[in-house]
Amino acid sequence: MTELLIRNACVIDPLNDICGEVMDIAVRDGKIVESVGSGAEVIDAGGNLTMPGGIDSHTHICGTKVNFGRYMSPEDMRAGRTARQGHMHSTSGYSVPTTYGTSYRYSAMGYTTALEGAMAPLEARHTHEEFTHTPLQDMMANTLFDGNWPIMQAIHDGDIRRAAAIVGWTLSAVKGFAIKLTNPGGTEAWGWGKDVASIRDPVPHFEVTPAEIIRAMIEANEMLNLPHSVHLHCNCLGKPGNHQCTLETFDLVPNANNKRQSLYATHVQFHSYGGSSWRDICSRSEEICRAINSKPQIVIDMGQVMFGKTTTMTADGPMEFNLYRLYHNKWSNHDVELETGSGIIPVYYSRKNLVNSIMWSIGLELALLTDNPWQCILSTDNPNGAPFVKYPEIIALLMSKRYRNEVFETVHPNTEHNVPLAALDRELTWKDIAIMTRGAPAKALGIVDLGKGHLGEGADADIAIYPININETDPATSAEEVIRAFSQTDYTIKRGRVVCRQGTCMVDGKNTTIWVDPHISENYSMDHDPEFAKNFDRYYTVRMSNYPVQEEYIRRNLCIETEAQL
Amino acid sequence: MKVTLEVKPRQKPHLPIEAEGILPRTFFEGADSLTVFRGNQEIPIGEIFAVTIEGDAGSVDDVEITILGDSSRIKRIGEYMDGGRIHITGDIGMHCGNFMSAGEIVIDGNADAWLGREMRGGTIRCHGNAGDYCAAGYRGEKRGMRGGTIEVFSDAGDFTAETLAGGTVIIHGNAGDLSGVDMKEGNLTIMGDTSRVCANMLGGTAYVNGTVYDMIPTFRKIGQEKVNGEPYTRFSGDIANRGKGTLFIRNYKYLD
Amino acid sequence: MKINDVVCPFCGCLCDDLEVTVEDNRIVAVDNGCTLANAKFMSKERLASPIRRTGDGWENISYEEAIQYTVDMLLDADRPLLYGWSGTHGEAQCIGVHVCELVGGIIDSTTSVCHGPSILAIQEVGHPGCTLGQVKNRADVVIYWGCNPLEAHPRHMSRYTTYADGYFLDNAFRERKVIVVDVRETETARVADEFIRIKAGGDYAVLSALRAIVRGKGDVVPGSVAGVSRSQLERIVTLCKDAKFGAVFFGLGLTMTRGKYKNVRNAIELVDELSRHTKFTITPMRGHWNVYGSNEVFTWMTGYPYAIDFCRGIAFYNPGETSAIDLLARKECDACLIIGSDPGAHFPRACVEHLAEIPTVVIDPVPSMTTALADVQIPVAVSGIDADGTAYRMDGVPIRVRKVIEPTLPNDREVLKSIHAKMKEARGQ
Amino acid sequence: MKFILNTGRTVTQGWHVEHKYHQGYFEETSSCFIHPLDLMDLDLEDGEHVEVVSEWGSVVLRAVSCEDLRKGMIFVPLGPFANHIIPPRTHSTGMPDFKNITVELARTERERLTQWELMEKIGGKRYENQ
Repeated sequence: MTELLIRNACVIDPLNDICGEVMDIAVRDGKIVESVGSGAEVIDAGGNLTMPGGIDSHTHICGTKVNFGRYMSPEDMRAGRTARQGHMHSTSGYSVPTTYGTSYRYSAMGYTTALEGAMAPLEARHTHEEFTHTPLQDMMANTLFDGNWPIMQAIHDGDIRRAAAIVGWTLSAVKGFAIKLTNPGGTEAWGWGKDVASIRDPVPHFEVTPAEIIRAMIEANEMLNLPHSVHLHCNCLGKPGNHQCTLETFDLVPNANNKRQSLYATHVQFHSYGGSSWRDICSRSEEICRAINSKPQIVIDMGQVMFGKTTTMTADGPMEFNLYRLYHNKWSNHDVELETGSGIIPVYYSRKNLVNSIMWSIGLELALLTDNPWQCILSTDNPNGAPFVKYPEIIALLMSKRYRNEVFETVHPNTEHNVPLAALDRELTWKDIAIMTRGAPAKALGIVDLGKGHLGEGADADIAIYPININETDPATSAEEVIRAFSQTDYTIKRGRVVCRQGTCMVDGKNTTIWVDPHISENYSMDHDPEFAKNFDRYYTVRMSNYPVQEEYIRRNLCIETEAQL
Repeated sequence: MKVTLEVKPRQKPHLPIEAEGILPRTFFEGADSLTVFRGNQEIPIGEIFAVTIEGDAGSVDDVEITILGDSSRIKRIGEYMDGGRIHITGDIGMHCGNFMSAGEIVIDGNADAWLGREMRGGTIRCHGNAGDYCAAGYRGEKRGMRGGTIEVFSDAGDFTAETLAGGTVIIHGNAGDLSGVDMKEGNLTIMGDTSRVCANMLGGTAYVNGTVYDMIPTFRKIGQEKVNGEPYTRFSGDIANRGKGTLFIRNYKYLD
Repeated sequence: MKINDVVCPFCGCLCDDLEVTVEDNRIVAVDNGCTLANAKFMSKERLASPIRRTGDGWENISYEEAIQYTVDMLLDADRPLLYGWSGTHGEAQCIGVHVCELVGGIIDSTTSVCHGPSILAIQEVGHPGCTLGQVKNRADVVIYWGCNPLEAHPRHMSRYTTYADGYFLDNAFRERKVIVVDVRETETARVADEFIRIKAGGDYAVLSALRAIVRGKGDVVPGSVAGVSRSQLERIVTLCKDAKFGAVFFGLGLTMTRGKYKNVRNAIELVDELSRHTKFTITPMRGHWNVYGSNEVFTWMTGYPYAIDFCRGIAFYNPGETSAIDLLARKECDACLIIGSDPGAHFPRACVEHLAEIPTVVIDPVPSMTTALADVQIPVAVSGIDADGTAYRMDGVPIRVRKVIEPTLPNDREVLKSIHAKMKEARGQ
Repeated sequence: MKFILNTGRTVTQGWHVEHKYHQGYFEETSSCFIHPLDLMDLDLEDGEHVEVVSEWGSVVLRAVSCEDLRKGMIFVPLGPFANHIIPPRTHSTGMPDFKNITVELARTERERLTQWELMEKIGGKRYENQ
């Protein structure tokens, strides 16, 4: 039995409605408890800001395409190298660090849980291998279903239950966490070098539309009783005028679940553009947020862009090819048979560039215009909008109008004619930030019951203590203080152990992989479906028996078993 | 300030020494605790060199470092050099003058590969031969050398001035295969022969006074032109890469 | 006992449909595999015990002695090289990286003598690729450039291209055009629909010419490029542009000839150019079984795919300087641990000479040419036969290989784990 | 006579990756595939011995007639014989010139060394299989 007592913690724990109360937190064997004995190890938080460990509900840090981003970028790798020291392995990389680099930097910022944004089922083993080497965060994997042949066939045949059964089988097989749709239909079209132009544009050969795929997957998601909702990267990412597509997509979403949203729309910044070309592109954040404000069934994350160098990577193959034609930089693409695609290119977001400046504004606008912070999660779609190490700067921008203005002064001068940002006076509160980085992602992912995202009794003792006193600091006027504090915790505690102390990781660590296993009746089990098996072995290049991810890959894991209505 | 570094004999003479600390600024600011790496051992500079320092310096430009003895396995001399002078009396190892932005390096002997990699400014003169990747870039980086001058008085190896993005490179002897490959900006002059010059070039200008063997077939021939009174054939390309570079070549042969 | 869907441990195709018959913990038959697979599964030449070179011969030693020798060798060295890795599974490669990081050595895989140049090219221009199933199901044009699958990847054509029917091609053999580019008229060239024979060393020029023609600038191209007529090049471009899905596979004919990675870069940029017209992909024909896995593992662990120098604590990467051939030829390393490869057979003599001079330990199931150069060899179980673990196919698909028989020897990860543990102990950690 | 040497994999060489003691490995990797007309020019019969000399050394191989090759080009399967004469120069790319090397060929009466003799010549020691 190990016990820990954190004294004098100024706690913000939105899920338990605690906001700035100075209190003690007791921990026993990795869980938060009512009280501990006198022998407990004591940490004095000194009245500093203490929150549940941060949760990133959309980040690209593990798996085939992330690793390809590293593989193709030695120039990025040399930008952030550290030597082996104590418990810390050597690290390399800035926008796509090595797994250890990612894990240590997240931990230094107080993050203890992360969702990998996109995992191709066929290559799931790779993602899980990298999870093993991301030791200081608990991990989950969004599983890609945007171009899945048997699912599109089932949808085409009007058999949503079969589509749900295939999703369920796949999630169990690859130890995935949630349904991810990346440019649904578009990735299959990209198999022919094409894309879909709107949510009503049918996928070549399969003759289903993105709208049909989205709706079917939302329905399937609820049939399977999955903890998270469908996690959607809308069609038409990054295209001027795409806000129409986004709004139409939002209109498809029923209010299908009373515990959480029915659709999680990711990196919405990239989907909120007006105009008809790069010349007249403008922000449509107001319309997007109006829709969000009227639809509690939708939760978004920002996909904030920050200026500087980064690497874009997404399953959205055609979008990356468009970016390549724009920048003429190196371009990688990796289509995955029967399932999905992906693309990678390095980019530089420049404040001298009008389009980049507009993108920067839109992300902030989404957070400021969404009334309910539970509906808008802080993200950069790491590393697409910026590497996650920029989160502290984003927090400062959201909390301080003055700081925003200062930065706004430095961006392209025409930006103000194309975005509403300058007119927005809202300054987010400490609580808002706690919601956007802890409570909301936990709730949206459906992992509150697992003890994530809060500090109530029984919760996992994942705790971040930041070196800042919120009663003495006015964030509106102290952006630098805020950035410094959120860049490095005094203590990051994971499962009741101090894993990171002022930037230095103290333990080797071991992550937990969280995955779902929907229980499906025999009638709908793909293991006993001759048609499914026949087509599998005929069209995949891996035998069906070699496809499922074995137990060896998820050494410490937490399986969420659900009862499917199938 | 005159700094003399005389290379001492080593037990394993082939193991490289990495000595990026050896540059005028270090000695200007005081090099008492300067270390170098011998393989994975970090050791004081005195274990590798007999160090003599004479006089003072008012600025980094007053510092002249002279390296005596066999320095052919000593790497990264003058990395990030920003002023002053380094005189190498023998051969020098890889990566001499990486990222150099000002000052002068003179090499009496041969230089190993990556001489002046990603150089920004200043001058490097090599009186012997230069190895591969003279005046080139780093793996995966789009732009290589961006400024300054590198002059090699004998031959240079393969991939000379690869991804050149600025500055001037002059090779008085022959240059190896694929010199100027993926060049973007800047000037490359080869007084002798080379092969497949400026393949895939995007921009910049190159002169070859000798013969180009296996000339890349996707340059557009513009015509005959005189440069300093001498007849050259002028090309534009590389068309395969939408390039707008200019080549002036005395003689050339295709691999047909 | 018959075991189905067994994964082959030989080449980068990682065929996973083999049927292995086992009797009394011995493999007695292998079905569905190619001749290379059969040779691997049926091999009976394993070492039974660690061996150490004596003055005039060899003696058997215990695992403990062999491991201690390795630990001492690595800890004594100023610049040890840890080379090989392609013959082993990912889990062992991970420990290898930890070992290398701890001793401050250099870790490199057989990549540097096969597709290292392809990686250098990808680092310059990226890689438009796909999994092999995309090719099988869709490709109506397949180009094999500088590779000879019938010899090096015997089932590649039957599983993924020429003879593999796919979803959108009912009769691949008839509906799919196969183009082979080579300097030799190989067996593969003979089954192709179109063979382009180029002069040795002419790949780069031919690729540039093709790119110009794809761009509609064929007028600059001379009548003949490296032995190929412009009219043939134009015909090829038309074929490619008319394809619905084109797939290029390339091999050592590009990576080993002069220009090396610039050849590959040119091929990738040709595919980029064709992608503006239709769907095109390109895939390196990775040879040695899990060589691609070594690149994947090294990348997520260190940031770089091969040739990583940890001598100074931080990772430094510069193939040509930190790659095995260069280190050995220049005598820049002073000890060597070799695992899962045979540089004695596959490296130029000058490199092998240096291996013979410095302390060298080999971890490998069978005696090889490298054995002759080693001080100690530690036999291990074979990944995919009596050891399980992860391997990555040439297109990046990770597959778990299983044990088909019970091991009598420790496997690579077990041996490396004890080396690592002993080293940490010696370093007081 | 000058030739261009290419080295590469073959099925037979691949078959012997774990059978390096077999006679078959020796036979395959010490073969020099050559165009029949070149054989005539060299005054060689199929199966006779030929000395191949590069700037880096020389090795005796067995000539094998092969029409896949163009005249002026020889092919030697990947292995210790080819590598005996391959230059270790990589042009600072990490990859030696395993292909496209200029060599001289001449008929010889000398015997081939075995792969083990090649290793022992440079300080190695053959492991005697029990």
